[in-house]
Amino acid sequence: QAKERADKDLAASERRLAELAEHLQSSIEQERAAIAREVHDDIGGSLAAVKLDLAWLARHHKDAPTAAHIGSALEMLQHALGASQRIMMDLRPPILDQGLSAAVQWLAQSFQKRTGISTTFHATHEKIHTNKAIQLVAYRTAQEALTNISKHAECSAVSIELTDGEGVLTLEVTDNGRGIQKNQLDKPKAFGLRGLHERAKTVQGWLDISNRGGVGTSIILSVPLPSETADPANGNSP
Amino acid sequence: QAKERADKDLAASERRLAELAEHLQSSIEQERAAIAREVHDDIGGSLAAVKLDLAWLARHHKDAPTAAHIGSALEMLQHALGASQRIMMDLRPPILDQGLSAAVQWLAQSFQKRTGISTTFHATHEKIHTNKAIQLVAYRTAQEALTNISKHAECSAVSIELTDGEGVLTLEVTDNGRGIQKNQLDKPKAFGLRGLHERAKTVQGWLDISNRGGVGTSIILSVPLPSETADPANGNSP
Amino acid sequence: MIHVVLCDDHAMVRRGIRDTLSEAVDIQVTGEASGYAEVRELLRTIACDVLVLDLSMPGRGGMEVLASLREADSPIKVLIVSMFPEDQYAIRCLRAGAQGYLNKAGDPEELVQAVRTVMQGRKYVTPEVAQML
Ligand SMILES: Nc1ncnc2c1ncn2[C@@H]1O[C@H](COP(=O)(O)OP(=O)(O)OP(=O)(O)O)[C@@H](O)[C@H]1O
Ligand SMILES: Nc1ncnc2c1ncn2[C@@H]1O[C@H](COP(=O)(O)OP(=O)(O)OP(=O)(O)O)[C@@H](O)[C@H]1O
Ligand SMILES: [K+]
Ligand SMILES: [Mg+2]
Ligand SMILES: [Mg+2]
Ligand SMILES: [Mg+2]
Repeated sequence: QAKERADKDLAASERRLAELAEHLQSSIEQERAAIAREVHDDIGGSLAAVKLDLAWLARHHKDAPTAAHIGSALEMLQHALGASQRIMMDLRPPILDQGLSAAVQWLAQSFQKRTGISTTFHATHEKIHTNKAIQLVAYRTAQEALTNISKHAECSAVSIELTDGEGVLTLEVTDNGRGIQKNQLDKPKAFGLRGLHERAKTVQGWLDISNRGGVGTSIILSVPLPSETADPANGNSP
Repeated sequence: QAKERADKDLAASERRLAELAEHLQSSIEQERAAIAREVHDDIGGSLAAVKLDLAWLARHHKDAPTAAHIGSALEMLQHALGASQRIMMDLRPPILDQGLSAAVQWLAQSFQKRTGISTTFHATHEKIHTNKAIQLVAYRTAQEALTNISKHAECSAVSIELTDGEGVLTLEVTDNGRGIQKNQLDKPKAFGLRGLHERAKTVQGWLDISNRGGVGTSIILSVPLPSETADPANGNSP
Repeated sequence: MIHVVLCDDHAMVRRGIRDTLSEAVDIQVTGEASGYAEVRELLRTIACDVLVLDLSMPGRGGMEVLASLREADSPIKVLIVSMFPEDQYAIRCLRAGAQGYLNKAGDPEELVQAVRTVMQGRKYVTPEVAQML
């Protein structure tokens, strides 16, 4: 009986921890989105305006000392503008507003450009109807899968597929590298794939990791799609 | 035997989740610190330099249209600087650079000002030797405890104690309100105290919640302090 | 004379762009709007050859303004001026019927040239984007 109680306690503790992990994942994303918005609206917009004023000053004052001060102000301003854009990008790439296909396609393109690994992207539809929460989970899954590929896979080709057949969104990221061994998934300091499992649960989805017969790896996210009219509050977006 | 295996699996799953929750807590703080640093160094620093150049321009050009353009540039620059400071403040309260006592005292004062609830603060030493990680955990604990008090306690007085006797840092936040019932700690949508438990673990500490015989609540964080010379890399700070 | 309307939710950015364009002898800024509804209203009554359009605005954004113009077969040329990175947005905007794309972090002097270029019916993008096309 003591044993039964211990089991029950353990199960309850597991459930609470899973809830906490989910909560932390989604509160990070909320915080990121809020900061990205502030950086865009309050910093980026203001700096763009400062730049227009400095350009005006540069057109109207050409004497050497004035030009030098305007020049150095413009240089520092450019540095700040670059940093604002980089911070926004890292927090939440604006392409997400254009929908999941657009965002994942952009990820694929920039991954190929950065790593030189041939990366193809294919989606069943240009617009896949999801909601914001599912979109972000899928985007972060693709992002972590690509990061893992560049860190671990030693591969020459990657393909990303996005489909929405039979009411289920599927994102599949496949490489032709050295494959994942089962014991690697249990490394104590590896949190990427563990985090993705928990993230998938936040939208009632699940993650499969398949070692394709020793050649390459597939990371597959599946999420049941909300029926198109079910969730207007969540802002169904293309 | 199947039973035993199931137990083992459950225990392993619980351990993995606990590690993930801890990892998420500390990676949130790392990400916050990194963003704050970027905003500070790359945006704040550059804008300060731009401001100096604009001030030079203002001193040397007084004709009306030029003055107007410099004026509006300065105004927008100030707006961007204000936004950067706000963002940094939300990410990592700069008061923490003054040490834990100063930071918690500041929390207590602003809490009293905001809520009108009489709030006392007492520390055994003005400077308590901790490290940055412990500092942040203690600060976030005090912050969440005060937030809970304003949301739930319905109390008239709060006291905060910070002690470092016998190699253990103790932070105790006590109110004289309606007290916590045990079942309230299991609410499905409440993550504040659960998060604090996991946070405490990230620095080998623990959290106690005591219902003081029906009157009021105490939230007690205990963290073993690193011996003063043990951890120079972590930057022991006052 | 090229008639230009500005649409951006940030008033100081509008002011700066107006300032810049007004110095060109062949350009006249005929109006300003801060968002979707306002610009739709304004374009009903005011002369406009080129619309300088921001993407990120509260409520319906620049992409939606662009779509509504193209849906109505409007002859107005659209020059997007946005904080969003070009490699994410420039090509999408051109496909959706814009004639040009400038980054707000770019050189303000390009504004005048971009307005003239799109007025002539040509595309205006940075060399990097032109290469992607
Ligand atoms: N595409 C892949 N090809 C080969 N091995 C992989 C691939 N993806 C992951 N792995 C293996 O699986 C392990 C776990 O991945 P996971 O993303 O959880 O952790 P990590 O990338 O090592 O660290 P983190 O994501 O926490 O920074 C990796 O350490 C690696 O050994
Ligand atoms: N000082 C307090 N006095 C009385 N009740 C409290 C106090 N602190 C917490 N509680 C009770 O404990 C519950 C759990 O607190 P917890 O901080 O975990 O969640 P929350 O504040 O409800 O939500 P969250 O922190 O996730 O925004 C609260 O909902 C409240 O009922
Ligand atoms: K003019
Ligand atoms: Mg990883
Ligand atoms: Mg709380
Ligand atoms: Mg805008």
